Amino acid sequence: MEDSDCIVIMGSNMAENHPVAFRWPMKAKVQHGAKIIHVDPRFTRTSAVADIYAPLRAGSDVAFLGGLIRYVLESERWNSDPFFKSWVATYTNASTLISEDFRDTEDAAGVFSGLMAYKGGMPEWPFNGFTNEYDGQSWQYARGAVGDQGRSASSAQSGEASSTQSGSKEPLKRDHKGPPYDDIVEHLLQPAPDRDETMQHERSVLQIVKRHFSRYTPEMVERTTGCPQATFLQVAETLLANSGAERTSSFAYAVAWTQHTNGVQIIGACALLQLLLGNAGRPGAGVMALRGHASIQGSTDVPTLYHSIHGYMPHPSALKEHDSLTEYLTGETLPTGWWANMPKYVVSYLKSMYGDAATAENEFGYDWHPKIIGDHSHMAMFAAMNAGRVKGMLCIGQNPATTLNAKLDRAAMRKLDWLVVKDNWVHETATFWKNAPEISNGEVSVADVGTEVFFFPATQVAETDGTFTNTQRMLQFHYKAVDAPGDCRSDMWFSYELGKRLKRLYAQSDELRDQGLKHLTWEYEHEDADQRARGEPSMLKILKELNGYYSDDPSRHVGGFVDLKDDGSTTCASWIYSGCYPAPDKNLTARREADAPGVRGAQLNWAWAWPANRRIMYNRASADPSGRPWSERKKWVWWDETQGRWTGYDVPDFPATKPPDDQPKPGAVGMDALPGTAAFILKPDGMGWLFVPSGLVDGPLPTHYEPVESPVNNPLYKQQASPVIKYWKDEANPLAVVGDPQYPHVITTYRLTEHYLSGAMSRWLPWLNALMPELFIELSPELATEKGIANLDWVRITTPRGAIRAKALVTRRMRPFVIDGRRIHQVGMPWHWGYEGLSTGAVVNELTPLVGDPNVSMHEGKAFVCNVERA
Amino acid sequence: MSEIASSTWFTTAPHWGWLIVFYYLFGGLAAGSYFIAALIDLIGRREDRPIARMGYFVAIPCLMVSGVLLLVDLYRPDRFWHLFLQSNTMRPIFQYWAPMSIGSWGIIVFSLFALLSFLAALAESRHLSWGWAGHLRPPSIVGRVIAVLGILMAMYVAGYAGVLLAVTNRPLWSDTPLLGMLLGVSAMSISASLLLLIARWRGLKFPGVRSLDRFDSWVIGLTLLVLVAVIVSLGSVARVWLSLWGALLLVAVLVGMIVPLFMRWRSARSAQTSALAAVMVLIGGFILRTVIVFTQQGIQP
Amino acid sequence: MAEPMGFFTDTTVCIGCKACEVACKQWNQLPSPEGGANTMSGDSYDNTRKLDGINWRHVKFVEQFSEDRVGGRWLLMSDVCKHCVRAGCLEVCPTNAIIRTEFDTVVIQSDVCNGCGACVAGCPFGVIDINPVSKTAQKCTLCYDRLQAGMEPACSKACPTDSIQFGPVRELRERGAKRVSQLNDGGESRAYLYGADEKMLGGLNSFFLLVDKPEVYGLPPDPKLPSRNLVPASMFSALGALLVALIGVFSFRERRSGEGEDRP
Amino acid sequence: MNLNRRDFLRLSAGAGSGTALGGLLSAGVNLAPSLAAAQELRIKDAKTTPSICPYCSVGCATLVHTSNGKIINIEGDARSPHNEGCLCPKGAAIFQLHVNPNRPTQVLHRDPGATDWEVWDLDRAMTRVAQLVKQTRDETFIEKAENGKLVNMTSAIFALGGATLEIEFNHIHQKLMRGMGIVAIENQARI
Repeated sequence: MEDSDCIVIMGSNMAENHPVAFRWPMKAKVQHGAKIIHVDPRFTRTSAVADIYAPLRAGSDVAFLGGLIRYVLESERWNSDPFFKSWVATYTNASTLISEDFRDTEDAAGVFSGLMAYKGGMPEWPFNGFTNEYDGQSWQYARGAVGDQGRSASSAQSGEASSTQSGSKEPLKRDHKGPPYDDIVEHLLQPAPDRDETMQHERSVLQIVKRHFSRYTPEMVERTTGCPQATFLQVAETLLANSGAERTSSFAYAVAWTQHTNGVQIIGACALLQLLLGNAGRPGAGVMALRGHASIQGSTDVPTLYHSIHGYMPHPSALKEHDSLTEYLTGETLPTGWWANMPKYVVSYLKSMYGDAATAENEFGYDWHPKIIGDHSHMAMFAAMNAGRVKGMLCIGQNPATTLNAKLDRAAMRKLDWLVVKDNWVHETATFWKNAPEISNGEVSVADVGTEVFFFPATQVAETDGTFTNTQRMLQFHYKAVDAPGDCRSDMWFSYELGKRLKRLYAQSDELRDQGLKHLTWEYEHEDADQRARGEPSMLKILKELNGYYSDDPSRHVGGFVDLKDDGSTTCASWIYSGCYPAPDKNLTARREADAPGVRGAQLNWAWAWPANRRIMYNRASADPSGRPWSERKKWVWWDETQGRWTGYDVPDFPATKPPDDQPKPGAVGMDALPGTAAFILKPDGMGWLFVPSGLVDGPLPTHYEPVESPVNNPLYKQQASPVIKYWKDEANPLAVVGDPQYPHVITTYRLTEHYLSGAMSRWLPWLNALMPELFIELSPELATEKGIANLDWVRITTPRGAIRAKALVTRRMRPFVIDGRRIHQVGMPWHWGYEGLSTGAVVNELTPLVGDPNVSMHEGKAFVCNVERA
Repeated sequence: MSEIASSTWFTTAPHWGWLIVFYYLFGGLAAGSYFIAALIDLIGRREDRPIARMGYFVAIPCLMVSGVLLLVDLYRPDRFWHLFLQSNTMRPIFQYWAPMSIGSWGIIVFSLFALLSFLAALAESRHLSWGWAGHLRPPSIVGRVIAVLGILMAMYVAGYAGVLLAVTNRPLWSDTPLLGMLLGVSAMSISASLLLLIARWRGLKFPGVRSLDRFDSWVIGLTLLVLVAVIVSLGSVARVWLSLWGALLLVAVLVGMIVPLFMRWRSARSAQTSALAAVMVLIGGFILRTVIVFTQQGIQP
Repeated sequence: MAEPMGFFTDTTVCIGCKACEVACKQWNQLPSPEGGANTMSGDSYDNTRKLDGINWRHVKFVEQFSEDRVGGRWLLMSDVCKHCVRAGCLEVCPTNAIIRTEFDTVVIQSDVCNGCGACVAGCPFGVIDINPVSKTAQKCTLCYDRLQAGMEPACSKACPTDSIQFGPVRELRERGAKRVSQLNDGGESRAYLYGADEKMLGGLNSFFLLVDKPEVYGLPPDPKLPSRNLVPASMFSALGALLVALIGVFSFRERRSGEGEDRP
Repeated sequence: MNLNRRDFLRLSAGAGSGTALGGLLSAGVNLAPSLAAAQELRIKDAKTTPSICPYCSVGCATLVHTSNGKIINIEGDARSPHNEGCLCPKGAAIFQLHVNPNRPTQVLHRDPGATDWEVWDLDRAMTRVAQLVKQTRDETFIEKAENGKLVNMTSAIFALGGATLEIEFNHIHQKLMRGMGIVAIENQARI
């Protein structure tokens, strides 16, 4: 970001929530005059230092981004500067043709072709939350024969939507069961999609995109978002002026984009815009996701998430043709692009699970691996728990008593037989049976809560070794400085200890269902005798399993994912982490060598980033199609003719010796099937997708839908909200109807610099708590006057889910919006409080509904409706 | 804050409160009583010597009380000696530019003279059998020297207190150089009133009692003049008294100055009136000190 | 004496994160009010309220928005001891607890201070107050201990956006002037340095870049030394004493004997 | 703004000489002598351990200073290209995550229906948790779905958490859960 010329922060309050990351935009601003643009419902500390602040109503992001896309596509500069044409034609799918059957929202009153009632799912699991779904068949590329283009690299699909099955190929009839799997990959090859290099064909992606966004005019942006046209145009002009061969712009977003029922589409709109502007794979470009937790990237890479196994590979699912490893690989492998290597990664993963018991004969233990049977995400699980279908919960470093319709969550937890909480603080979840509001006010009696509850005290960061993966995919090792007090143990200790005990309990079992656990490799004894005596596992042994090693000689670590094989000779849990620990004495994640000051570089000797220590992904795009840097100023990775290889400041994210003019070989698979210009190597066509033919369940192009709860009708389309959202119907989860006069105001929730999440890591710390000691609601003086509320008055906030109290902070930083001719008030509340800690306050998430994005089951906490009155 | 009268608005109020109000009261009484006593000793009538003696007797307990108040007002009373000795080198400290430093020394030196005069007074009233002690008062040469120096120190102690307030950056205090003058002059007036009250209470009929009355009236007049000068010198800062403190100041002026002057003017020779007026002057003096100390406290950035 | 060291606080890049406040408390092991169970001030995001004995850094939040919100600003500023070249606190300290160090900074030695409060009232900026734990007057030391060890002060090290910069004052002033002209060239004509020259108390070793009048930030437009009043106030006190003495002589001198008979 | 009271002073008698002495005072710059008082650096003999901030995802590097097995200071690591020694207020407060009287250090257990916690021994608690996990797993395990598909899973145990925790935890935890057939594994990434 330090290299950016313009940084658009949208869907994020970067200065408040990532102050240290914000160092770099500020450096860019002070040192080379980069423009910072903040687009946000509230005037925040980020807005305070931005060059342009554009206000918008919470939940109208796609309308704003759609407006920017239209502005760019219609602008003279974009249509005349050769950079954009060259970039878009070479690196994006702009010239690819889409199926004749595709119907856009323009033609179908706000929905795409293929909408139908939900019919997926299994009777065992009625908690998928879907009402409708799309059959994405008509969104595919047009090619000789219609077929599946496969998934995107970071596929969010978990299989509940039945449409994801469409287009999968007939399983290959194979004469052998095990490896090699090359035959499967070759079998999956399809004819190349149809293209029109002039990008003028009416079914070409560029023309479809142009038509799709034609209604997102500046007037419409103002009507929908409430952002004044002049401000919007200022943003658009600044962004365009700072994109091109010489200049790059970047976007930063956070949960204010993801916590929407169309969160994935908001991000998609941004990606589309950045691809149009050539802001990808280049220094100072891109879309930066600012994630909230120390290792949230790590917990996605190493998925403590139900829908995927290591390295973004889909979890085997009973909803797909995954009955055998062969079928799984047939369904999930992409024949072209990097993902053609998937069989190697899956087999190495299974070897990491079951060790020597995983053989070619038993498909590496594939049958032992569980399959998901539906949506087992956070909200679905709480819906199931509330229905009495979940008996036990292991809650480690999380505080669900304060999240997402918290009252429903706590009611669900009262139905558990047992709950294990492992945390650093006795937080709201640990005492949900004791101190929750419904217990304090007598609604529920403590004696009636039949849950057996455990609290295990945890270590703090300096009391254990371990690795965090930051938001830039960087693995950083940290060391233990002191022993933890009392019975505090690391979280690794807990899992390791529990595993050891369970393996003992099942040691005598011969049942098929227990074979996976019996064969699970589970040897992480610490090297140090003291730590071994405490029962702490060895972090290095765990890291080694993530990195990978040779199955026949575990002391030999693999050097990276290129070493992985599909025959079981390599064991590697996480292909993307492969290379982080390439030799027993080389833990690259522990490196702390910075580049010399003043030297341009990518800090390659500081820790280790996946994949293969690359700092900018898809960085082939930082060079033009012929391999030369787009400009001296934005030089990063380029083709060195004399050496015959890619070189530069970073590790090239491309086959090192594949020349820029390389052409795909007929019938080839993997990277050989792509040309030397295919910068987006994880995509099967090697291109950045403006139009997303597969991988998304709610449409191939971003479309403005209103949040599920909104005070206004969708100004853009007849369709009010996304037709395929997830909603868990429950009497404790009611929704307000559009324009409900009982709940006239938009409410958004957010975090403060001074606190962390539910406050579990901040409300016990005097230094932090004193800085923001009480829960408050921010509201404009206009609304305060209307309601007779003075600063610091107690205010009662109600939504269909509940009512809470908070102190008023009346400020002109909040403003009323005029939406579609109506004045709409908006209020905001930080959600850091609960009933434990040095300062207590209402649980703001008692207000939020359980509704979710259909792709990723992400909830909508950033825009819903409420009423406020003086308490 | 719409408009700021002075840069002093941006400073922090020290913790000086009631202890300091009482210190100003007792310190003022000590200094004033000594001043009057020594003056009578030096230039007054011989028959007024008992009044002077009374002054010396009043000065010492008042001085002791004020010393204790100052000590207790320190957050670290155990380190009061740091005012006189550099704690890490044990060298004496005398910072002529720091009122707190010179004030502390001033009180010590004044205490010495007050003590000597006190001993002399004791000796004269035969409470003390040290014969030499009687020579510590005029008309002996030593006594005259002590009285002259003691008067200077008393004037110093009465005046420095206000200088201490001026040599800060607080609103009001440091916005006029006249508070030292005001407090000093007022100290003489309340002391005269206290001595008057005691004299009236004990039914003394020396000519000096009338002189005290007259002295007090003149000094009250002077105090009023100085107060007007204070308000004028404050300029726009004076608006701090557009408040309850201002009302209280008015009470102090009425009760402690205007009404007593008026009463003395109307019935100059009535002992009761004189005593009542003296009580009112003391009350007024106390209120004045309260107003001066507390007005600035509510003003914070 | 080493070269004078100080802070340059560029308020235009401050994001109001308060890292400086916490980093300062961490290094100096300062407590929080009420053990952290503070109350909301209702004044924007400022709950620290002021600099005092346990808050040696204080981030101020000034909301400037008109009714129509056009051109609204939220001014953020991390306030701290100014380490004045001519320091009011140092002048009035009676115990020599306050010293000027080899870095030209002003430090209160907690083991010498007896909590008299003179410096609290004497500071032109309201920086100092009594720390209820040590019961002595305390304020920013510009991390004197770290400076002697060649380390940067805790707050400027922590500051994520380099709003707080530490260094030799001479160099910081150059940097500050450059930043002002950069801002002026960029259209921010209101930018100026507060306290960077000798005119203000001989120069503030900790100076600021502001974009509005000082009083908007809670800074005195015209800070002065407490000693400015020493001579005049002393003179007037002496004058008062002289006048009272004259009245005394006039009232008590011997020749007036006989006039003083009380009526019965 | 600036007051006219100065004019008043100029008119007054003592002001002339006062200015002279005042000028002397102010020209004297500082009346107290400069001193260098040797300071004790409290981390002088401390051991330094590199660490990482556990709050947000920026991954700021920190240095932990310990002395006699106690943490005495935690500050940013200036070598890090992410934070160059900077920290946000939360990062600057990591010390209080560790050294904090509010911190629990014992295992707590609550029986169904009980009104309060009971302190339990670590081993006893782990034994009980392992038993409960096994019992619930055995009671709710689905080997084959109704449609005959082999699924080998249970959805009656929910494993929640991980985004603020080390990847080593995420790995062995999800491995153990998947090894047992527990598929409902989630963390904060989705909320």
